[in-house]
Formats: sequence, structure tokens, C-alpha cells
Amino acid sequence: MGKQGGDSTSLINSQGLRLDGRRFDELRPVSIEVGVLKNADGSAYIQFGKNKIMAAVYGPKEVHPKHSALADRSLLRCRYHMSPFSTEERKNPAPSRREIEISKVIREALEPALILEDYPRTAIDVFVEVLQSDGGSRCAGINAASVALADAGINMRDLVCACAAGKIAGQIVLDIDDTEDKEGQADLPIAIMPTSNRVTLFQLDGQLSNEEFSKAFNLALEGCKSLYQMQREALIRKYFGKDGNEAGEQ
Amino acid sequence: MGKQGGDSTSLINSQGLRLDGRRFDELRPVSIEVGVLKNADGSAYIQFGKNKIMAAVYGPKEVHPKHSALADRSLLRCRYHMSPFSTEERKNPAPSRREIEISKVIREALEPALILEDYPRTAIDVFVEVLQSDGGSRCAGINAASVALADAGINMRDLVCACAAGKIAGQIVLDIDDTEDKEGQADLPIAIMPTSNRVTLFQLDGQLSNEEFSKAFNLALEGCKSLYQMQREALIRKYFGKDGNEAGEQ
Amino acid sequence: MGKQGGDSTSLINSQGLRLDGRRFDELRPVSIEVGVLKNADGSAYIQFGKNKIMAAVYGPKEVHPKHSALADRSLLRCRYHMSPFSTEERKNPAPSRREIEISKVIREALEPALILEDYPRTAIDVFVEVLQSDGGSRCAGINAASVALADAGINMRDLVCACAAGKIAGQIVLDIDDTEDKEGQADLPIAIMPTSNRVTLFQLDGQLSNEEFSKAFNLALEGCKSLYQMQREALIRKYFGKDGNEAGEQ
Amino acid sequence: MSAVKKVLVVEQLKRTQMNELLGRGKRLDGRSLLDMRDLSVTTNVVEKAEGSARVKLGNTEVIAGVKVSLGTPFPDTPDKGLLVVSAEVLPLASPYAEPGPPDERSIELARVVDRGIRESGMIDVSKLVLEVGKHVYAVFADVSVLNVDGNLFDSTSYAVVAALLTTKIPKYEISPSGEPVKSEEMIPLPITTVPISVTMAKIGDYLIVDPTSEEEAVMDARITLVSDDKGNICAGQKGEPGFLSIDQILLASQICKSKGEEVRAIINKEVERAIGVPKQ
Amino acid sequence: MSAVKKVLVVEQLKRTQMNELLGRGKRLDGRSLLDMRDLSVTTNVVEKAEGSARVKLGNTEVIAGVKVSLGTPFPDTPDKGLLVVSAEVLPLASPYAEPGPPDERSIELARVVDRGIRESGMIDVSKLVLEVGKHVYAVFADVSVLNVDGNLFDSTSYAVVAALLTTKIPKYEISPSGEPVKSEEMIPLPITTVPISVTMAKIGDYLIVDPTSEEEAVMDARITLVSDDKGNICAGQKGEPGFLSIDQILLASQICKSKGEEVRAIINKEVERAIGVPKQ
Amino acid sequence: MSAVKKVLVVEQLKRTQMNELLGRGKRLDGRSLLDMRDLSVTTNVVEKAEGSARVKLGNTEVIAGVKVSLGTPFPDTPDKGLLVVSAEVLPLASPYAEPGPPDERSIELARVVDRGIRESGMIDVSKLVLEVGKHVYAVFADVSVLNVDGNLFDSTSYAVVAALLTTKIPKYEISPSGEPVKSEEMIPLPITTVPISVTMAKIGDYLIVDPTSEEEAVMDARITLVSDDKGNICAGQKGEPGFLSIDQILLASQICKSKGEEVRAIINKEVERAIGVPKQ
Repeated sequence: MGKQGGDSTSLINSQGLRLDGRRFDELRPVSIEVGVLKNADGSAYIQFGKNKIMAAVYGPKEVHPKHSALADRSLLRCRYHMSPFSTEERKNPAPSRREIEISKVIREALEPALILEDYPRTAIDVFVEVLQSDGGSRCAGINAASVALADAGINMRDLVCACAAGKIAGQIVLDIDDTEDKEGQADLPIAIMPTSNRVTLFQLDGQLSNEEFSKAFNLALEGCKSLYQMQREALIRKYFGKDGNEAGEQ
Repeated sequence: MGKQGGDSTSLINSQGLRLDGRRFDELRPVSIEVGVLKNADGSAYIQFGKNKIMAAVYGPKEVHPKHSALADRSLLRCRYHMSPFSTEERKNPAPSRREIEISKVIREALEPALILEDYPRTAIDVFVEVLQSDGGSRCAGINAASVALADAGINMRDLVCACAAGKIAGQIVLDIDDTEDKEGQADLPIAIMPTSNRVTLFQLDGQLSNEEFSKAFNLALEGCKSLYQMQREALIRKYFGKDGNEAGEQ
Repeated sequence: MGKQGGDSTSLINSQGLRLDGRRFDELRPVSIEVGVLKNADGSAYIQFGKNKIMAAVYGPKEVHPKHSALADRSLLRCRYHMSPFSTEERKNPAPSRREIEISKVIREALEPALILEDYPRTAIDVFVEVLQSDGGSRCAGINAASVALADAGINMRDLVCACAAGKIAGQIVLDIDDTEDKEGQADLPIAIMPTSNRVTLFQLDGQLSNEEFSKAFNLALEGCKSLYQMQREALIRKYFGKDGNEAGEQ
Repeated sequence: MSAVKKVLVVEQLKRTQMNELLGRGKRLDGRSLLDMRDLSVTTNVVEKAEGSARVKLGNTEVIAGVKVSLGTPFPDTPDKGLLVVSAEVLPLASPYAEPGPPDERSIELARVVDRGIRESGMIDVSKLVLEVGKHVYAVFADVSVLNVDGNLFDSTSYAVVAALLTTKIPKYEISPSGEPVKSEEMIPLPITTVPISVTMAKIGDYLIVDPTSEEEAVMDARITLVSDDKGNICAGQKGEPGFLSIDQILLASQICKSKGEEVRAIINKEVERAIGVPKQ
Repeated sequence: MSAVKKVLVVEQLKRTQMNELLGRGKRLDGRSLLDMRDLSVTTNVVEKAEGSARVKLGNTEVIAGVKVSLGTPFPDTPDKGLLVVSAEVLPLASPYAEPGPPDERSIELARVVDRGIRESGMIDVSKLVLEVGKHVYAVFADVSVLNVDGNLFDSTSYAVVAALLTTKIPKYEISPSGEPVKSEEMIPLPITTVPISVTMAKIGDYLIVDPTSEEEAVMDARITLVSDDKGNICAGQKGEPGFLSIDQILLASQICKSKGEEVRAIINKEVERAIGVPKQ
Repeated sequence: MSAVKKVLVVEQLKRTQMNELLGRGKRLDGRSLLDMRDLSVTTNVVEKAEGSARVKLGNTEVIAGVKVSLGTPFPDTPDKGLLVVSAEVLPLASPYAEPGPPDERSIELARVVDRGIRESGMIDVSKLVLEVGKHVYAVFADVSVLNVDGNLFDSTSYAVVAALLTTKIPKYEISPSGEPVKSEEMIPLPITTVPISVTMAKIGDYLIVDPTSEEEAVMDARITLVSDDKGNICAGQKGEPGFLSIDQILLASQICKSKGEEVRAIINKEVERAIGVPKQ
């Protein structure tokens, strides 16, 4: 977040439109394809603005080493990783501290939706690979991972859908992108289980007054609901739809 | 050691006093508090000059991995570590080669005093954390660790007490501090089991003639005996004394 | 390989001789001594041009960790490593990517010659340590390792002998050294099982036309046959010969 | 840290008891839901560091030290100084902590504490610049956790905040030849606000502040919110594999401010004692 | 990658069947011995990268991205730019891939692909120099393997080659004060040839091109040869713990050129589509 | 190195026999308590290194190589060159050595050898400076242990000392523009003394010099003392989890000088042979 926000008013023009022409409550273009990888038990590819992210699920499967298995449920593991070419400057392929933290919060965002008790003594691996990054890659990754888990046939209480709101040029807006993230004043990514309004991811970077906080939080909730529709449509396309055979193509 | 020792004569003034006003055979101020950490099985906090060091003991406890357990005695492990803010220049928190060597010699200094045969197939962990470092931190750490082992109720043949002597400005002196270590000519840290005069740590950095060597060694032995009194007093304060309830406060 | 090869014609003079006076089909001086290390089950020391390489074999022996053992044969492991002082610039002692790749190809070059089925559930370790490096250290290492395996009494179908050919100054030559490698146009190291002409190592760096490729390959094969004689002589010297008692001396 | 959960497996049996207690507004140690434990903050405990503080929050005990050196700014922020927060749960702090590189919990801890300080703008990093693009102050705040009994996020954050508030750094001048030259004068860091972290645990339907290890062992989820002294919320993090309701999030945003003021007063008092002037 | 072998342990039973099929010139998936699988090459799939390509070779799928920055040349080659090829078999690519630092198979993969490109002289690194000894272009080609079904050497190599062929880098000028200054103009890399890797598996007495995971599980040895567009062989690597006969090596050197021409045509076609002109 | 102890578990049975022998002034290999094994020192065995030596002490065999380059001095010692001693017990040296980063035993070995050389002032590092604060010689002495049969401390130290005594480094001039320029002239290192390490094992009540692996397997403690050629003791280290009596320490300080002179004569002889002049 650029706290000073000096000339950040230019992030919203006189018509109230953002740099890429979006209104304050508008999502970037999103597309989700299900079942795009042959080897994975479940997979999904999401384009979310300029984010291009592949998610894949392996499991339930045997745990190695065995002593890390849990007697009463499956061990959920998650790796969020950025390919070296996904960022403005080449990223070192070794996991950064940021990637390790995001892997943890993604895992904890997905876990409440999974019925892990159905698979004791197994492991479920979720891999989120960022091929091209833009603002909001953790939310995009959760959306893809959630669909990939469904594609893998893992028993779930609900999907998990994620979206951020933020503050740029003094205004609360939905789904901030990379430029808005860097020049803006706050970013509030959340994830929910949409049928029960349970909040499974919540993070905040940047300053919000109490009023702004409620406004941003509610706007992000709306964004999550939109994502939920897109996730459902993607799954329907794969399992019932005519577009299913295009999965994996861009 | 600064071998040239050019202007190191200023380390001792015309009255025979050292930079901090000590005589040649005088220790820095030392205070030891026992039982300062709630979770550890035994602990001690020592201030030795400007050294501020926390020692804690966990064990006897289960060994992981199991194959490293010893059939006939407890496995003694030791970590000497410096907090990043403990030194003049910030220290990288990863263990340095120096810390690894000191961990080894501290472990080997304590081991002769422990009746490890009483705890087969277990492990005893000794942690020495330097919060502020001055010359002589390994000796200070051994003094604290030895008391922490007693506080943990580990069966011991004796305490282990440690002190260094050295050569500065051409003279043999007791207990050299950081400045004296850097500008001086030799540092001779030792540890003993005081009731049997067994030497369990011995190191030497810097040049000593045969005569100086005997003199320094004997002076360090005297220092160890003084430390032994302070260790005993600290344990008595904790277990029998009125000051026990102040443990952990500075 | 220096692809441009600008003034590389000077690598061969007007008499057709190379910088060190060799003809196009001439090997550098080679000496092999068997059984030079006391602790190893088998060992050999090779000087190959300026290469000075020690190879040692431990095994067949117990495998740790146990789950990596193979039910039907021995697990062959190999480490090719360069001592820090072996190169022009001091080499970091941690294994480089190059050393990891060469360890793999050496292991795969030796494996076809070993009757690993004779030693199920064991491991055989081959260590190749480069004490001084010159061009062709992987071939020299294979020649030494193969003899060390024989010295260790491991059942073998054949020895493995290795040699490179290359292209310098536009000509195909045998056994290129460090300077020829850096200034030359191609390097083609191979290893064979000499009695059956089985090719167990094959690598190529640099450009060769089809015709040059055959020529270089055949020249390298001839080189391998020469090495085979030297390997046999070294083993005979150790086991039957009068020079055996000098093993280990230079 | 990874074993904070495991440590109390047997105590899962206390969950029923705890829930029943919480229903009556009480906790195992007698606190009500929104009570913090006793908090003691002592600054200048490591004289060699430019700033330091020891924090005891109940039985949780941490020590923070600030080291300041000169460094080169990042290429993309040539006009900003460097601020790096790290934390290590020392192996002596808990039977479950282990030596080794930081695990995901330690990394999350350090990053969330860092975020609260960074996003609040506590330190005006644009004033840590000696020469744009070349010489800036590099401020390293490191935390050693000495005893673990829950709520490391807040205790670590308080220690870093108190250490930064009492840090004194040498003033530098740029010499004619362009090199920074240290002067005798010691100056404070450019402080703009005092961010306070408040961590709440969700157990069953209840939200409690400042959880102990015992409570963390049975909590469903954790939420940390940081507020500055103008009442803005400036950082947040939900953790652990459970969820919060929407109402709980909004409730947490209220609690963080009221409890934040309590804690800010305690820290400010110690800082005044130490440096003799009220900050800000 | 290490488990490509293990995955198909049960399929070792197919070895007999496979050998018998190969004797009749056929393979499990219906191909003849020297048929490659369907190859699709799509460039410019990661717009933020200076060059990129996605390659599908049967079910094997990889993506390469090229990032270019300025760097300092190595002291012993002050007049040459930097070119670094790396590859990671992502854990999502196979049930047998694991997260972590690259193992010996990933290292061999990256080094063999690098060697083919470097030794062919595909990129004239002497033209990547802005100021000798001081400023050069540093070209990083990284490959993420997305789905493993055999022949990673070729699919990875094709992706890197296609990405490099379509890379655009900013042109720099050296300012009067000696600093490189970025201009608006984008220029291609200095390409001299299009090296094509052809990997063959030896199963029993047969040499087949473009093996699947199923075939790799039973192969005795692997040989990769790279040829440039003048027909020179410029890199080679035998792998796996088996051997090849002398005749098989010579046969492989023939196959690599004929199959190489096929593949080169496919890559060139996509590059023309993408950048509108035939390279070289 | 970690298994030097384990190797001889069965040989613990020899402890009784050994004690009884020692009581009669004898050792398993026939030596008396203060006899060293045969020591052979050969210098200039790695021609590419600036200095090198192979040492055989009984069956223990090590090789040291010295590489010298130009470097930047440490900020706190701008007027001193760099000297770094490292050691690796190669996995081929013993059935118990393992590949991997150095363990605590290898680290202790390298640090004790380094300390003896550094604290004796053997190399006058103030003479390794080309330009204060900018350009100094960096001297790397690396040791590869080839065969382990006890007393690595002494054999490693002798190899490093002999390699340093015969090292030749290029002389540099500082050019008008301030850059170091290599001349043709080769010069020796600035040697001031020849430190000699003597390691003793305590077994029961006895102190023996130059222990074999067999003896190390049953020793209670180890003490290493280093003396310079003026008879000063300049470094020391007790190791292993046993103790020494006060008298044994004082006895060891006598032994280290008498044995040190023996060994110094052997090393000096080889150095004279190699460089044709007596050092000093």
C-alpha cells in the first residue's frame, strides 16, 4: 500500500472510472476452466484480470512420512507458488516467506469447507501455481483451488469463493489490481463459504476507518457471491455442458 | 586476539586497574537467577558483566528420531545461540560456525557432571540463548546451564563452573571482557567440576609463555571457585531463600 | 566450447602437433594405481594429464534409510566432487549443479557393468574426488571408479573405460585437455564396456557435422580401448605385480 | 511453534468445560471474555541494541531488539529506508518449539507483526533516507520469544512497538565527498503513530481476547486486528482452520479499538518513563 | 521427477507386450517407432514475460517464460551476455513430483536443455553486451512443467526455443555518464539458428522417439541429440542405467536430424504466426 | 567424522587390554605413550594451487591446497588480509563419513586448525594488504581428508602449515588509476613462525600423543595444544565428553613443546627441500 497516496486520485477519473475502465463495484474479467490437467485428480485454470493460475489437487492419498498422518481425518496440505516468469522481475524459484504465509492462509481458507473426516489417515495436496501474477492472486488461487477440489471429488460442505475490496483514491472499490494495490491505500481480501456466509480468509493491508471497513467488507462479500456463480458455471460446463470439451484451451 | 598489542598497555592504567576499574584478579559483576522460565523444566538467567544469557533445560524426554536414542544413557544435546540484537552488528539468526563449535564444547563441558546413565533412552536438551553478548559468553552460558540442569532436577555429580583468564597489556588477568578480548593477547576459558577439580572445558586463543600459561590457568581456576559460590547461592535463594520470589525480574 | 574458434587454429601447429606436443590421436600421459586408500573397500588413483583423481568404493553395505533399499539388487550411489583447491579459481565445496549432473551420468555409466542383482538390499557407494582438474575429469573419474569397483571385489560383467574425442582448430582429435576444451569446438566424452562395445556414457558439447560425428565417435572408441589396457595393467600390478607395493605413492 | 496445538491434545477434554464457562462469561483463569492478562512492558533491557523491550503478557514472555545500520534502498523504493521485522520462537520457549529455520507459523507471526507496523505508517520510512537511492537507515527489529503461553502475535507486536518507540539512532551527515559521516548526536526514529495489535480467539460461538496456550489449543479460528491511534484499522489476519461469521468480524473490529486504547496507554506510560517525554 | 520410474512399476508387466509390439513396428498408443506425438506450440502465453511459450507434446505440457534484465558479465567472459536455463517439474505435474529444491533429474533436464541452446549458438551472446565488462543483458529462460507424460527433455527444449524466438527486449543506449538507459524500442534477441532436441528411448533392441511415461518406465536407456538448422549435431546426452550399441548411437544421429526438421517446421510456423516474419 | 566413535563399538572390548598395556607404557601398535606415528609431508602435490601438501600420519592421509585471490577486507579490519581455513572429511575417507554440509566435528576441526595458525600469527596478515580498506590478498586453505585413522587435528594442521610455507603468490602493483595489477613476480607469504599442533588423548589415567582411530574410540577426552617456534603456546582445545585433571593439562603443555619441535623439524626439512631455503 502506498500510504501517502499522493497523486493516487488519478486512479479514478472524473467519470468515476478506474484505470482499466471499471466502475467501483466491478470485477476484472474472470474465466475458469475445470479439469485441465491430465495427471491431477482435480484441476482448474483461472484467469482473473491478468492473473493466470493453475490449481491442482492430488488425493486422498497415502501420507509420507506415515507419522504425519492424522487418525481421524485427512491431512490437508497446500503450496502456493509463483513461476519465475510470473512477475515483473524474475522471481527466484525457491519459496519466499510471502509464498509460505499465503500457502498457510489458503490452506486455512479451504479447510472449513472440506469434510476431511471422511478420509482418515490420508493426505490431500492442493497446488496453486501462479503463471502470471496480478493483484489478488491469493483470491484467484482460492477460487481455482476450490473448484479443483470439487473436480477431484473431495467431499465438501460448500465451495469457497474469494475476492478483495480495497481503498484507492479515497474510495472503496471492488477487486483491486496490481497498480491499484501498489498506489492504493488498503487491500482487504476475504474468502467465504457462500451458502452459510462463513468467513474463512480475512486479511487487511492498509488503513481503513471503521465506516470504510464495513463498506469494504460488504463489497468484498458481494464480490465473493459473483465468483460463486462463475465457479458453479465452470463446474456445470465441465460436467454437463457443451463447452466442457474446450477445457485446457485458452 | 590483537597479537601486536601496540597500545594495549592502556588496558591497564598506572594504578594497575583495568578499563572498567577492576583489579587483575577481579571478576565482573555477576548475578544469577534460577527458575525464570515457566515452560522449561529448569532455567537460569545470568548477567555476567554485560552478558545477559538465558539457559533452559528440557528433559529427560522422549527422543525424536527414535533411532538416535542411546540404550544405556540419556542423549545430551546443546544449542548455544545468539539473538540477532545481542551483538554490536546485527547477527544473522542462522547458527554460525562459531555457535556450532561453542554448542559442542559447552555440551562436552557439562556432560562429565551429569549422571546420564540414570535416564537411558531419553534426551536432555540444554539451550543457551545470548540476549546480550560481552567477552566470556561461553563461560557465562556454562554457569547458567549448569544451574538450570540442577533446577531441572537432573542427577549430577557436581555443578560445572566456568571462567576465563587472559593476558592483556602483558599481564595475566582474570575474566576478560569484550574490549580486553579484542585488544588483548590471550584468552583462556576453562570449566571445572569444583569439588573434584576436573577440567571439562579448556580452550586457548592467543600466545602465552609456559610460565604465563600456568599463571593464567591457576587464576582461571580461582575464578571458577568464585562462580561456584554464586551458583550455590542462586540455587539456595530459589529453593530455600527469601529472594526466590523475585526470580525472573531484573 | 568457444564456438567462434577465432584464433583457435593455433591449437594445432604447422607440424600437426597440439599445444602440448601430442598428435591428433594421442592420449595425455595416464597412470593408474590400485588400492591406495586404507579404509575403502576398493580404491584407485588416476593421473590423466593434469587430472589427479581419487576414486573409492564402499560396499556392498547396509542401506540407510532402510526404505531406500531395493529388494532385487544393490542400490548404486555415486558422488563426483571437486576439492576446493582443484580448480583455477577456488571452488565452493558445496556440490554444484554440474557436479550433481556428472555424478548421475557417471553412476549410469558404471551401472550396466555391475551385477547388482548379486547384492540385493545393499548399497554400493562410489566416490570420485577430483584433487586437481583438467579437461576430461569425468572420463578420468570413470576409469578410476571402474578399477576401484574391481578392487572392491564387486561382481562385474566388464570394466568400464572412458575417453573423449573432440574438435579443435577444425580437426577431430583424441582426448582434449582444459585449454582445448575452452578454445575448441566440440567435446564428445564416451564410456564403453570394452569386451562388448556397449556404450554406457555419451555426451556431446559443441558442433559436429555428421561426418565429424562418426569420426570423433570412432576415435573416442579407440581411446577407450587404450584405457582398458591401462586399467588391466594397473589391476595386474596390484594383484600379481612387483610394483604393487608402491601403490599409494606418487 | 508448531506444537502449540499438539501440546494440549489431552486438554481437548476441557473444551466442553470451557464452552460452558464461556457461556457464563468466564474463562478458565477467571478472566471475562474481553479481559487481557497482566501486561508488563520494560524498555531498554538490551543496552547494546539501539532499542529494546521485554514484554510479559501473562506467562508469555518475549524480548525485542532493534539494530540500526546504514544500507542501500531497494531499487524500486530509492526514497525509503528499510524496516525488517523477524521473530524466532526460541527452542527454550516451549517443549514444542524446535531449533531450525523458521516454520510457517514463525513466518506468519513475523509477517503479521511487520504488517501492522508497516501499514500503520508507524515509522515514516521516507525520513530514514540520507541520500536518495544510495544511503538509507536499515532498521532491523528482531524478536526472541522466551516463553510461550499463547497470543504471540500481540506480545511480539507490543515488544517491537515499544522497542521502536525508545530506539535512538546516530545522526549522520553527508560529507562533501558524498559519504555518510556519523555524528555524536542520537535521534529518535521518525514515529507517526502507535499501532496496537489485538488478537481474538473464536471458541465455539464466543470471541475472546488474548488467548492462552490452553485456549489456543481448542480455538476454532484466530483473528488479529491492528489499529492506529486515530482509530483506523490498519492490518488484519485470520488464522487457523476454522471460520468466523460476518458478525464476528464486525464485532472484532470494534473490540480491537477499545482494547487497543488500553494497551496503548500501558506502552506509552513505559515509553514516557524511559525517554521522559510523551511521544506524539 | 524422480518417480516417473516408480509410477509404472506394475506396468513392467507390459514390457513383454511392448517388446512384442515393437517387433512388429508398433507402440501401445498406435504410433510407429519413429512417430512423435501431436505437438502444439503456442507463444506469448504469459504477457508479462519478455517471451513465453506453452508446449503440449501428447499429454506432456510445459510452459516456458523468458525474463530479461541487465546484469554484470562473468569476469572471464566480459564480452558475453548471460543466458540461464532452469526447469522445475511442478508438484502439480505428476503424482510423483515433490516440492523442494531441484533433484538430480530436474538438474539434468535443465542442463541438457541449456546445453542444446548454448552449444548450438542459438543466441549470439556476444551481441547481448551493452558495455564490455560492465553491462550485459541477462536472459533467464525458466520452464514450469505442468503435466508429465514422458519426454520432458524435448518438450522443455521446444518451449524454451519458441519462447526465445519470440522474445522482445528493450533496446538500451549508454548515456554520456556511462549508465545504460532504456529506450522505447523493443528488439528481438540475436538469433542465429533454431536447435531442435530429439530424444529416443531404447527398449530391448529398439530405438523409439518421443517416449511416453509408460515407455520411459520400461526403457533401458535414453539418448537426446540436438541438431541445428545446418544439420550439425550440437549437443547430446545418454541417460538411464542401460547402454546403447555403437550402431544405435549412429542411428540416433541420423534420426535426430530427420525428426528435427519436422519439429523445426512446426515451431517456425508458430513463430511466424506470432511475430509475422520468418526468423533467419 | 561423526562415526569415528561408532566405528569401534566392538573395540570397546579392547579398553581393558589397552589400559593394561598403557600401564606398561605400551600401545596396541607397539608405540610408547609419547611416540608419534610415521609422518610424511610432501609439498607441491597440486600444481594448480598456489601451495599444497599431502600429509600421511600413520594411515591418516590428508591433502591441503591453498588458493589465493584478491578480495575486500572486512570493514572492521581494513588493514588486514583474509585467511580462511576449511576442512572436509571426504566420504571416501571412512565408512562413517557422509556427504553433506560440514557437521559439528568438521567445523570444530577446521576452527581449531584455523585458530592455531591465526593465533600464532604465522601469517602476518597486515602484510597481505595492497590498499587499505580496498584490496587485500584472500588466502583460502582447504583440506580434503582422504583416509581417517585418528588425529585429524594434527594431520590437517601440518598439511595446512606445510602448504602455506610453500605457497607462492603473484605480486601486485597498484596502477595509477588505483587498480591492482598482477606482475610476473611470485613471492612467498609473509611467514613469521611455524606453529605445530600436538593432540593428546586421555585414556583412563594416561595421556598419549597422536591417537589412532582405535584409540580415539576409547578415549575419555582429547586435548590439542599448538606451540610456535619461540615455545609459546598459542592455541588449545579440549574435546570429547570427558575431563582432564589439572596436572594432565600442565603435563600436556610440556609435551606439546617437545613433540612440537620434532614435528617442526620434519616439516621444515620438506619445505627446505621444496623451496631451497630455510624459512625464517
